[in-house]
Formats: sequence, C-alpha cells, structure tokens
Amino acid sequence: MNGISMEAGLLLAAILFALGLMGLLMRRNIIFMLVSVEIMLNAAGLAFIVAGMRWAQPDGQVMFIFILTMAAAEVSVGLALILQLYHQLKTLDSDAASRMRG
Amino acid sequence: MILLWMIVILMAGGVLAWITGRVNDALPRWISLLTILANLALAVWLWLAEPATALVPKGAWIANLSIAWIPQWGVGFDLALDGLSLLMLLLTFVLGFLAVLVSWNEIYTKVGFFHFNLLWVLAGITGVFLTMDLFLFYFFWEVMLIPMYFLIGIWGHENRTYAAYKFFIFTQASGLLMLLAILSLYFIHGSQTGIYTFNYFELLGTSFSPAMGMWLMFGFLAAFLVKLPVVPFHSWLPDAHSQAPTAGSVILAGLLLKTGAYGLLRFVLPLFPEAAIAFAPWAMLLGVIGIIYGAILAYSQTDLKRLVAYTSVSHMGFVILGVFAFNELALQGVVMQMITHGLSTGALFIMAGFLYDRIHTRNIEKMGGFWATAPKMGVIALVFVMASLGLPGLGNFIAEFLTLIGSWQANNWLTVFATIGVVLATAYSLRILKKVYYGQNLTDHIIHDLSGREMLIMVPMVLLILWLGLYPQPVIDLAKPSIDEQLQAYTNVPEDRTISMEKSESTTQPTDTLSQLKTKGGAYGLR
Amino acid sequence: MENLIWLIPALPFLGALLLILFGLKMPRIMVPVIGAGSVGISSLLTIFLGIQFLSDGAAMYVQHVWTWFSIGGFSPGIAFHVDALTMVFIFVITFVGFLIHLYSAEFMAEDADYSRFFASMNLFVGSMLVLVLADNLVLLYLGWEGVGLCSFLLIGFWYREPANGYAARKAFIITRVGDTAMAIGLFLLFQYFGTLNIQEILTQAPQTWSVGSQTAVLVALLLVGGAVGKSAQLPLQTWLPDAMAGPSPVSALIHAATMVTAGVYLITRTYVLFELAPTAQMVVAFIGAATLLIAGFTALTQNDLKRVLAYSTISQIGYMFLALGVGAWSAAVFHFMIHAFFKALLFLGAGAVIMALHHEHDMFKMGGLRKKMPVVFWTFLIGSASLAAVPLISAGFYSKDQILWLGLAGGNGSVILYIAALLGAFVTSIYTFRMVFITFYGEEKTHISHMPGFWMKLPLVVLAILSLLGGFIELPHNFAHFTLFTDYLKPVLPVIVIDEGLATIEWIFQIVAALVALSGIYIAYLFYLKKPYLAQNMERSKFAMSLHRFWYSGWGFDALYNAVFVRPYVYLSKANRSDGIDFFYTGLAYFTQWLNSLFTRTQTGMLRTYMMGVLVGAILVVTISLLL
Amino acid sequence: MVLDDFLHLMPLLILVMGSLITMLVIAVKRYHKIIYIITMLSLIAAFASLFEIGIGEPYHISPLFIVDGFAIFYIGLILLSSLVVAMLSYAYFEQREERKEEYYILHILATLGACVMVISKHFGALFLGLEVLSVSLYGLVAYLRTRERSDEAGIKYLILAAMSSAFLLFGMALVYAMSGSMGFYEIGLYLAASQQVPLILIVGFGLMVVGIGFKLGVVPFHMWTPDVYEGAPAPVTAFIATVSKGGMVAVLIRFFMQTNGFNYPTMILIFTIIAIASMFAGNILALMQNNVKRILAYSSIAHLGYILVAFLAGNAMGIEAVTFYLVAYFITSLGAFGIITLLSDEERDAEQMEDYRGLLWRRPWTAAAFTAMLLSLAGIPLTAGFVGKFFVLAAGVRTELWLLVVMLALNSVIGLYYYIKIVAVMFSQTNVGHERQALHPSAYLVSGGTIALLAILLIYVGVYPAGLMQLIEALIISIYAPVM
Repeated sequence: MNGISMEAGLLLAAILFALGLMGLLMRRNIIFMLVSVEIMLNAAGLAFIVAGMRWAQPDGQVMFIFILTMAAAEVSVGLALILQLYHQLKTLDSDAASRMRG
Repeated sequence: MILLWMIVILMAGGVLAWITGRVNDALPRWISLLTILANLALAVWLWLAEPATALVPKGAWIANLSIAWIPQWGVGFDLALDGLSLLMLLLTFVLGFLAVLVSWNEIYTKVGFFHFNLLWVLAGITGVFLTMDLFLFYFFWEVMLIPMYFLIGIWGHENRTYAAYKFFIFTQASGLLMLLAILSLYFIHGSQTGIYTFNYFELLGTSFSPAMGMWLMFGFLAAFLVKLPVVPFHSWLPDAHSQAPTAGSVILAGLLLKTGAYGLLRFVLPLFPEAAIAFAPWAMLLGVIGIIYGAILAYSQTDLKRLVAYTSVSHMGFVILGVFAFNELALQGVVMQMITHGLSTGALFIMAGFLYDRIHTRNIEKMGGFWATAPKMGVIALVFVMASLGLPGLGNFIAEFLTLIGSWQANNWLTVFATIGVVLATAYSLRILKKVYYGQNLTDHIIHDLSGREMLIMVPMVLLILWLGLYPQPVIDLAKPSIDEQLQAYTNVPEDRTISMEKSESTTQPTDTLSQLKTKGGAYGLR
Repeated sequence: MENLIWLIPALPFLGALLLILFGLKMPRIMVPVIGAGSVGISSLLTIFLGIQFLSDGAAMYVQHVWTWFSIGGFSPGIAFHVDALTMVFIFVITFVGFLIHLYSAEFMAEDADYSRFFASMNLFVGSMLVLVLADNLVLLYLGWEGVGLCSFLLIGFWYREPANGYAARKAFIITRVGDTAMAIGLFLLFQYFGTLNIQEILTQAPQTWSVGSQTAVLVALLLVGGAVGKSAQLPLQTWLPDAMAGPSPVSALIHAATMVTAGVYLITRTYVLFELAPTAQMVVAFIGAATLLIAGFTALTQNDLKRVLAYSTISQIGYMFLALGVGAWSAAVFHFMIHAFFKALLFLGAGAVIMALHHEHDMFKMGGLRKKMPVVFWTFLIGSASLAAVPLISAGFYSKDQILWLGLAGGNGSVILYIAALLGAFVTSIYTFRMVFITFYGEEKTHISHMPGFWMKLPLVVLAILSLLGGFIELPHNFAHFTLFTDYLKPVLPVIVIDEGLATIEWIFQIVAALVALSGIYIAYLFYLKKPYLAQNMERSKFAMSLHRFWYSGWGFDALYNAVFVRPYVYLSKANRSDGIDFFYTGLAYFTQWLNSLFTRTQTGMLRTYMMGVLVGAILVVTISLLL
Repeated sequence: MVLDDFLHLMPLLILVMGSLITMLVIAVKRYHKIIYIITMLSLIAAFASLFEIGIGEPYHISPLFIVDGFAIFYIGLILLSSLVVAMLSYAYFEQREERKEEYYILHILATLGACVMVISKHFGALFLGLEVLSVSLYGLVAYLRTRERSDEAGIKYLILAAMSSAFLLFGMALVYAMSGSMGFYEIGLYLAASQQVPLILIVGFGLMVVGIGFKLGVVPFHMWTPDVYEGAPAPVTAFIATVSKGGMVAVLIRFFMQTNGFNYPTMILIFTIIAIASMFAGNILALMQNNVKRILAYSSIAHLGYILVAFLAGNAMGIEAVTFYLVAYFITSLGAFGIITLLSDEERDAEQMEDYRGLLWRRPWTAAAFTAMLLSLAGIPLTAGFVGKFFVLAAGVRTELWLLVVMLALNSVIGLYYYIKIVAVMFSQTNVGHERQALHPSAYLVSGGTIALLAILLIYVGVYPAGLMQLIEALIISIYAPVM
C-alpha cells in the first residue's frame, strides 16, 4: 500500500468523519446516533493508521486498537443506557429526552 | 499591639454575642455594648496618652504594628494610627455605641446574629481606618460589606432585599476596580524598585507616567466615589439608607460613607498628586453637582429616611469639594464634615427610628404637630435640623465654612455654587421641621415624648455637636499632623492654590479680581 | 467692668438655657422672672458699661473670651469689641428688649408655651448682642444666623397654624439667600487679608484697595446682599410682612427694633469698605430710596394693622439705607435708635389693641378705641407723630429731617434722593394717621375683651417718653450747635461733609419737610375722618382700584418670586422625585435579565442543539486557526 | 529500573488494586460498608504512596508517562477530592434503594483515569486516561437508573463525550500525521523546528481544542454541563465538577508548557475568546436560574473562564494562579455539592431554591457553611475564593491582559447576584407554605464532618494562604524543567 498518498488517506478519513458527523446531527433515533459516533471514531482510527503509515511506525495501529476497545466499551454502556431510557420514554427519539432545560 | 486588639475585641465580641444569642436576648446586647465601650475606652486612652500638640514635632504616627502575613506577595498585616485614624475610630465607637442602644428595643428577632453582624461591620471599618497595607485595606474594605449586607437584608424594612442587593453590587463593582488599580500599582512599584510589596509607605514613592497615574487614580476613585457617594454613583444610597434598620442607617451614614472620604484623604491625595491636581476641577464640579442635586431631591422626598439619605448625598458633596481644594483649611473642613455629618445625620436617622416606633410610618405627609406632645423630641430635632443646614454654633457650620473658605482659594465659581447649596439645604431641612413638628397632628397615635433611654442616646449627641461647634480646636489639632502629611505632595503646587496668607501684600496694587476669578486655582484645569 | 462684657450676651443665653431645660417644670411665675430678669440685668450692665465708657473716654474695649478655632494663622476668636457704635446698639437691644420682655410677661400670660416663648426671646437677645459685639466677621455671622433662627422660631411660634409655619420658613430662607452672598463676601475678604477680624480688615483695606477698585466694590455689594436680606430691603423685602404672623412683642423686638436693623449695623460697621467702593454706596442709597417709596405706598393700602406697621418698618429702614448711601453714617444710626423707640412703641400699642379685640387684625373692624383705652391711644399717637415726623415736638422729626437734609446736601447726596425721601415722608404721614384715625376714632365696631394691665402699660409709657424726647440730643445745625450724638460717634464714624452752599438755606428745606408731614396728616384726616366718602369715591375708579390692588399686593414681588424661583424649583424637585439617574442602573439590570432570557433559550435540553453547539464551536475554532 | 517505574506508578497501581479487590468482594458478598471502607483505604493508601516518590528530577516512563512535582501535586489534589466525594457518597447512597456497591468501582476507575491524564506526556496516555475517566463517568452519571433524569443526563453525556473525543482523536491523528510523533515534547520540537507550521497540523490542534473544551465545559462546548449536573447524583456532580475538570486542566497546562504553545498567538486568541465567552455565558445563564445544581453548573462554566484568564497569563505566576484557584475551587464546590448531598433525601436531591428557604433558622451551621462556600465562589474575603481570584487577577494584571482582567472583574460582579440570591433565600423567613416540600434527610456524621472540615479549610486558606502557596511553588516548579 505504497501507492496511496497520505493526503488521500487523510481525505478519506475526513470524509468518513464528516459522514459520521452528518449522521449524528441528522438522525433522531438514539441508536443511529450511537452508530454515527462509532463511524466518527473509526474515521479517527483510520486517520491514525494513515499517519502511522507515513512515518512507518506502529503507533498508528496501536492507537487504532485502543480506539476499537474504547468504542466497544462505549457502545456497551451506551446500549445499556438506551435500554433504560426506552423503558421510561417508550421511544428512541432523542428529542424526547429533553426534560431538563433552561 | 493595641491596634490589633481593637479589631480582635470586636470580632471576638461578635462571635460571643452570636453564641450567647441562643441563650437569651439580653446577653448579646450587653456583650456588644461592653465590647464597644472597651474599644472606646482604648481609643480615648490613646488620645489622652498622646496630647495632639506633642504630635507635631515627631511626625503624624501615634502607634503602629507590622506582622508578616503573605510574605510571597509582600503582604503584611500593617496597622498604624495617626490623628486622622484616631478621630475616625472615636467616631466609629461612639456611633457604634449609639447603634447598639438604638437597637435595644428595635431588634427582637435573631438578636445574637444581629449583634454579630453589627460588631463585625465595626471591626471591618476599624480595620479600614487602621490598615497601612493595600491588600489588607481591600480585605477589610470587603469584610465590612458582608455583615452590612445582612443587617440590611435581614432586619431591614419592606423593600430590604432589593436595597441589600443594590448596596452590595454597587460597592463590590467599584471595589474590584480599586483592586485592579492596587495590583497595577503593586507591579509597577515592583518592576521599578524590585521590591514587591503592598505596604502603603513603600508605595508612596512610586512614580509613573501621567496617563498611568490617571488610570490608577480612577481605579481608586471608583471605589471611594461610589462609597462617598458622589452623583451619579449615589443611587444605591437612598435605598440602602431608607431600608436598613435604624442602627444600620446610622452606621451606613455615619461610618461607611466616611470610609470613602478617608480613602480619598489617605490614598488618592498622597499616591497620585499629579493626577489629582489635573483632575481636581472635575472632582470639585462633581462635588458641587452632588451638593445641589442631593438638595433638590431631598426637598421632594416623602419618606423621612429617604429624605435624610439625600441630604447626606448633598453633604458628602462638600467632602469631595474640600478634598480636591488641596489646602489645609479645606481638609480640616473635610475632617470636621466627616465627624459632624456622622453625628448629625446619625441623629436624624435615630429620630426617624423613634418616630417609626411610635407611628409605624416613615411618610412625613402623615406626620405633623408632634411638638405639642413631644417637646423634648422637638427641641432635639430642631438642633440637628439646624445642624444639617449649617447653623453657626453647631459643628456642621465649622465643617462647611472651613471647606468653603478653603475651596474658595482653589476655585471661586464652584464655591459660589456650593454656597448656594446651603440655601437649598435650608429649604429641605426646614421642611422636615415643618412637616413633622409643626401643624396639626394628623395621626391617631398619641406621640409620647422621648423615654429615658432615648434621651440617653440623644443628649450626648447634642452635647457633642455643640462642643464641636463652639470649641473644635482639639479635633483640629489632632487632625493637623496627618493633614500636613497628606498635603506634603502639594506644598510645591502653584502659589495661587495655597491659602493666601501673604496675598495681602502680594496684591496691594488695585487688582481686578473679576478677571482673576476664572484663572484661580483648580479652574485653570477646566480650560 | 470691661472684663464683664461677656456677661451681657451670656446672661440672656443662660436664661434661655434654664428655660429650655426646666421651663416645663418650673412654676409659671418663674418663667418671666428668668426671661425678663436676665435681659434686665444685662441692660443694667450695659448702662454701667456705657457710663464707664463715656467717663474714661477709651476708644474701644476688646475682650477675648476664647479662640474659636485656629488653623494656619486663621484664628477667629469668641471675642467682643465695644466702641461707641456698639454701645448704641447694645443699649437699644438690651433696654428696649427688656421693656418688651416686661410687656410680654403679661401679653403672653395665657399662652401654653410661655416658657418656649421666653426661651426663644432670650436666645434672640443673646444672639443679637453677639452680632453687634463680635470683633470678627465669623462670630458676627454666628449672631447673624442665630437671630435668623430665633426669628424663624418666633414667627412660627403658634405652630399649629400652617400659615405661620410657611411664614417662618419663608423668612428664614429669604434671609439665608442674603446670608449666602454675605458668606461669599467673607471668603473674598479672607482671601485678601487672611483674617476676618473686623478692625484689622478696616485698617488694611485702604492700603490694599484704592478707591473704586473692583474687588472692593464686589465685596461691598456682597455685604449689601447680606444686609438687604436681614433688613428686608429690595429685592428681599417680601418676608417681613408675612413675619407679622408672630406675636406682637416679637414683631416689636425682632421685626422692628433690632434684628431688621442688623443690615444697617453691618454696613455702618464696615463703612470703610463702602468708602472704598462709591458705586456700592450709590447702590445702597438707591436701594434705600426705592424701598422706602414702594413700602410706603404699600402701607397706604393695607387693612391689617400690623402689616401697615411692617411696611412702614421696611420704609423707615429704607431711610436708614439712604442715609448710609449718602455717607451720613451717624444720621443713619440716630434714626435707627429713634425708630427703635417709636416703632417698638407702635407695635406694642398695636399688640394691646389686637389683644383687646381678641386677636382682630383688621383695622376696619376696629375704631372708637380713643375713649376706651386712653393710655394706649395717647402713647400710640405719640409714636405715630414720631413716625410721621411731626415737626419740633417728635423725635422722629429730628432724625428723619437730618436724613432728608443730608440726602440732598450730603457728599453723595442728590436731588433725586431728596425728592424720593420727601415723597416718602409725605406718604408716611398719610398712612400713619390713616391708621390712627381708622383704629381709634369713629364708632366702636368690636367689643373690647381685655384691657392692658400695668406690665403692658409701663413699657408703652417709657417708650413714648423716649420717642418724644429722644430727638433733642441731636439738633439741626441752624437751631443750635447741639449734636451730642454725632460728636459721640465721631471716634468711630467720620462726620459727613456738607455742601456749604446749601447750608445757608437749610431752613427752607426744614420748612418744606414740616409742611409735607403736616399736609400728609391733613389729607389722612380729610379722607378717613372728615369726609370718608372721598376715599370711597376714589376707590371706585377703575384705575385707582387696580393701582390699589397692585400696591396692596406689595407691588407683586411675591407673585414674581413664586413664578420665577419657588414654583420652578418645587416642580423640578417633584418631577425628579424618584431620581432619574437611578433609571440608568435599573435599566442595566433589566438589560442583563433580557440577556439571560436570550441565553436560556439555547439550553433547549435537546441533544441536537448541543451537538450543533459543539460543531459550531469546532468550525469557529478551525476557521480562526486557519485564518491566522 | 522497572522496579523504579513501579514505585513511581505506585498510586495508580494501588487504585487498580483497589478496584479489583472491590470487584471480587462484591462477587463474594454485597456489603456496602465494607466496600466503602475498601475504597477509602485504597484512596488513602494511594495518597500516602505519593510521599514515597521523591520530588527530585522529573521521572520519565518513556514514552507515555512523566512523574514530576506538578504531577504529584495534581494527583494528590485529585485523590483527596475523590476521597471527599467518596466520604459524601456513603451517606447519599445509604438512603437509596439501588445497588450501591458498583458505584465505588466506577468511582475508583474514574479517579484512576484522571490520574493517568495528569501524568501523561503522550497522546496515547492522554487518550487512555481520558477514556477511562469518561467511560466510568457514563456509568456514574446514570447510576441511579430508576430516575429518568439520571438516564437522560447519562445518554446526553455519553453521546456528546463520544463525539468530542472523536474530534480529539481526529485532531491527534492529524497532528501525528504532520509531526510524526505523539509525545508532547517532540511535537514541541517539531513546531520549533518548522518555521512555517503546516495547515493540517493547525487544523489538528483546532479539533483537539474541541475535545479539551468539551471536558472543561467551556463555551461553546458547555451546553451539556447544566443538564448533566442536574441529572447526575449529587456526589457524581461534585466529582465531575472537580476531578474530571481538574485532570483536564493539568493536561492542558502540561501540553502547552511542553509544546510551548504560548508562543502561538492563534492559540492565545482562541482561548481568549473562549475565556471571555465562558465568563459571560456562565454568569448570565445562572442569573435567573432557580435550580441550585444548575446554578452551580453555570457558575462552573464561568469559573473555568476565570481559570483560563490566569492560564493565558502564561508565566510562572499564571500557572501558580491556576493551580491555587483550582484548589480553592475544588474545596468550594466539593463543599457546595457536599451540602446538597447532605440535604438530599431519598425522593430527590435538594436542588430547588425553595429547599433552602430559611435554612439558617432550621440548620444554622449547614447554612453558615453553605454561605461560606457561596461567598467563596463569589470571591469575598476571608474565604479561599477571594485569594484565588486575587491571584488570578494579579497574574492577569502582571502580563497586562487588561481586556481579560476587566471582563473578569465585571463578571464577578454579575456573578455576585445569583450567589447572593441563594444566601438571601437561606436567610429569609420560612413561612408555613413551603413546609410541604421540605426534605427530611437522615444526617450522617461522616458527611457532616467532611463539610465542617472543608469549611474550616476554606477559611484557613482564605486567611492564611501563605502555606498553600509555598507548597504550590515548591511542586509546580518542575513543570518548567526541560524534558529529556
């Protein structure tokens, strides 16, 4: 994988990141929000890998693995919370969860 | 050391009063009474031990004390006492004593906590008058606000909360500006001399660019002018004064305002001579505006305490007028004004309190004809009303006369307007007398005359105000050294602002004063 | 003896103090004893002092009691200065004062606030004495304000009546206006001499200022400001008529004999300044002339007995000012003394009448008292004669004739002044006898309730004698060279130079003056006694009525001042009652509250908004970092 | 050598141990008190172990960690505050029905995460610490599952935190891509070397600011604060307010120091804007608020703004000021939330203004303590807050950041209003109308003692700050020491 220039890689990562962000902002369903966040995180991971490639260091991959684990943890906790919330709100619409304001 | 004791005694007394307040109501009253008496005794002792005349040769300072506090910043616990501070302390303790007596039958809820606050206010004020370290000064400056806030906010009249907020926020805002000025002064001095210290005497020698000096002075002025107060920064005062309980009003009018005047004398004059001279005409203008504006508003008030509050706005105008005249007469006048105004206005607030006890209103439209049933009250009220309009023979006359005759040397036209203010003072003062004591009694209450306790409060004040009016010399002698100290920076200022003893031969040729008037003293700055 | 000078003012003060402290507790009889007694003793002291003063021929006595305050060389003292001029004044104050106290002892006997009355009266006498005895202007100012206070207290003595309260307040405030001018004068003097000791100023002034120097004029005018305030001269005369709200003895003592002449004293005392400022002196003369005319005409139209007297007081003081203006210092002082006698007499008489008709003030409701109250009538008649300057027999003739004559022949005298004075004299005699005829002649209209007793009659008689004989100590030059008073004042006050050309024909002017006075009386007789219908006919004419109304209102000064000063001030004050500046701060508070409500809307509680916030933040941060 | 590493990591290791032990004990038997005691012990032990580490040369555990005086001080601070939080938590959870024990595991882990952040000198370490902290915080915030507010807060915090850390990571990646290293110091070297800083790198920094700003809760990344503060259980709120923010501040300082970021006007400008915005937004939002927890949330935004002012001063005094202010702020907000905890009962937290009406006459000492805390937040003398504010202002004036300083002064005046408002409510008379919703908390000695301790500390620092300042000077100095 020497053909790809770093800029291209980063661009790809950026696009991915942007997609995740869009999803995050447009979706109201909390689960999809969670998914979009994952996408963003993975985009970051990809960026790390690209960067690591550039400097021919393992650090990039290391970070990526960190991110994966962290993402996993986050998702697990997140899902648990969503479950609880669903019990109370009987919906997954994020806007419903807005009883605290002002 | 005795200086430290004064503060400690007050604070300790306060805590004790709070604790005993849970046992019964009488104790705190007695405790605070005794505490203040003890301090009064100390102060008087200091005075007698140091005959004022003896001060003149060996400099202004009677006693001082210095303890390291925050060495990293060069903050020291420095207290020092000179004639000026001593006078202020005497005033503080006398008024404090009266404040306790006044609240004797007025405050029934949370007596202990009330006296705690009372004593701590006094402690803060004492600190302000004593400290010679700018950090410590700001420290005490703030310390005296909190208890005052509680005094107004808890035991005040119907609109107390609003008044308390207003008072607190105004004073805080201005105080912070002063803090900035203090800090800049600190660093400027540090960068010049390499000694980073907040010590007043060290900082005295600091020199800076005119612009910088101006800014720093404004920082200090912000705090002092709001405290004094000077129009247009006065609007906290009427609310605070009219809403506070009687004791609170007495302390506000009698002491808190004086801390502003004291600050001007102690810090602004010696620290920023050039800036002060440049600013003088405007400051005096502010003073005159204050005198007249306050008088006009006082005339139309219907709330007795509010009326008196505006009269103090008017009277404090004389203070700033005199301070920025930079001559001995005026400053003596200012010091007298601080003391006599403390007494006379305090007395008027106390009278208002007495009336409130009797008829439960402060609205003078509802009063009238009280002389018939309460002649003693009438006579005493007469005395203090006359004091507030500056009748010769009473202390306030000396104050205003000296201030004016001093400020005349500095700026003729402004003095003329200030003098006109005296006429307006007549108008509002007599209005009090007429509305309250003349005419027919409109209330259904029967106004009984002053009780023994009330006489015990008022008679000493009458005697004091008379004494100050007929033989003020002791006070003047006591204040002289420190006033000279404050004026040192101005000894080399243009000849025409020093009082013209030698004028008589310097102007023997027929001079045309009318054309001189504009060029005299502070007025030149206005061009 | 001269070490006891301080006792003269001290005694009345002591009396006042005692009455204030114990007045309510002590037996009623003690009140007048203390009140009148203290003044009596000081009048005795005054007489002794006077005798000694005349005998040992000292120029002046000075007693320094204590230093009031002393700052950097400026040290006014509580110090008393007695010279010929002062002697005259303290004599009048203590002696007339004493008589009036005696009178009041009976006059006020029924009043509830007996002790308050005497306390204030004593306080007044004390302050007045301080005023004239003071050796420096600060102390003089103390007395000056002190008498103002007492006048305030006594005008408003019957405080339950709101009108009295207003009158008192008006008096105090208007005089205070004058005092302010005077105070500024003091500042100016201090600036030049570094002292306010009168004698020092008088000696230094001629070396400092040449004649006509602007500063001198300014100072003199400022002092005049003070004088016109106290002496109720134009333009500050409006308070005196209202001041009649006070009890009659008060009007007699304060608003006729003593306090209102303080202005005369002040100018005489500082005559050196005025000689340095001819312009100012001219002003004084013309103020005097104008005042005496205006007041005279006003007096013509009043119905209230006391108001007539009040206006006549104003007008008589106008004469004194005129005299001062032309530099006839001693003449002014002489007229002051004589005026004190007969005007006090008239007020006391009026008081007796008013009391007799249970507090009826309107002359037209009186009448026919001549038979009922002979003593009052005869004394009152003597007083009126003196006021109207009936030739030869009345003291008023000698004092006023001198002023008329010097107004023409004196150094700064002029025809205008003379004519004004003459016209004034004419009017004076008219209104005086109008008053007499309406009050004492004709048929009785009101029942007499209370006849004056011994203590009221005695002062009347004594004063009557004085107003008859008092004039003979100073005769016109061409009668006989007998001028005790002027000679006596010579050491203090310069003798006026007379235009020798006129001196030879002085007798013509005397006859003119006499004729004027007599004709005035005749007209009064004609209109108000012989043919009253004449007066009614005249008053029917439109012009006369409007003129009458105009004069009656005191030439509309009150209305003018109300419109120009009082109402605008009160309006301004009331309009701004709730302190306009405060709105700025409250506005600030509301603004922050509004901001708060604005910001609070961002806290929707919705995730989307929050994420939007983060995104916006990110974009901002990135753009900023890219732009820079 | 390795042994030495262990020694220097001792506090963290102890915490790890503590968490494991608790987990095992829970597996055996649920017993609140025991767990509580274990937690306390491990925290105390961790703190004690700090004294074993000499404050000599900064000790590097390359490439990730650095242990120096600065780190020690902040770890100590974090441990102590989390200790206080734990002490408060016991009473709080004792009167609640949920399963209490897991709370302590999460608590310890969160503390651990904060400590890791403090000693990190490498993106990797930073990321690890941050996430350990955050993930356990998700759990803590939503710990009272049965309360809908708690869950809502949890989910909000989770999504936003995840999002922000995504930004952070992406930023890191970009920086790494340009500079070729993830160590702070190396990045600093790279920056120093490159005369023209590449665009992407700047963008990277920008994105990192988002992540940092979110954790600090400064404008415009602040919106989560009030909701999370309100929803989370009072002790957890206290934890967020102190430990998590404190850790982040420490990282920020270290990062800036080692990359000497103060030389980059862009960064300065950005942070200046953020500081001013935070001060204003925080204070003005709090102005009319009636929920005490939210008020404190908003005020925390403002206070972070103040801290940034001192931070921007950039010099030694600035850093000391930040640290001092942080200490004062920790004491104060721990005290404040402690009192909320104290007054809360099983139904709900004592967060309504009404709950405090007339408190002075019901529980004078509590009220006095709370008053002291509030006055300290307002920066009134006799309290630590005053000295802190003074210090910050001094730092600002010294480097002549006039704009910031004046803004600070202005804002502390605005702030005054709502602090005083609470005080006024506490001092106002109780009328029977409010008895309805008065809470009936069961008092616990330990929490009361904690509050008292904090109050005393507050006054002590306020009256005699010299001691604390010496300590700070002594420890912080190492932050300037050149790294390897």
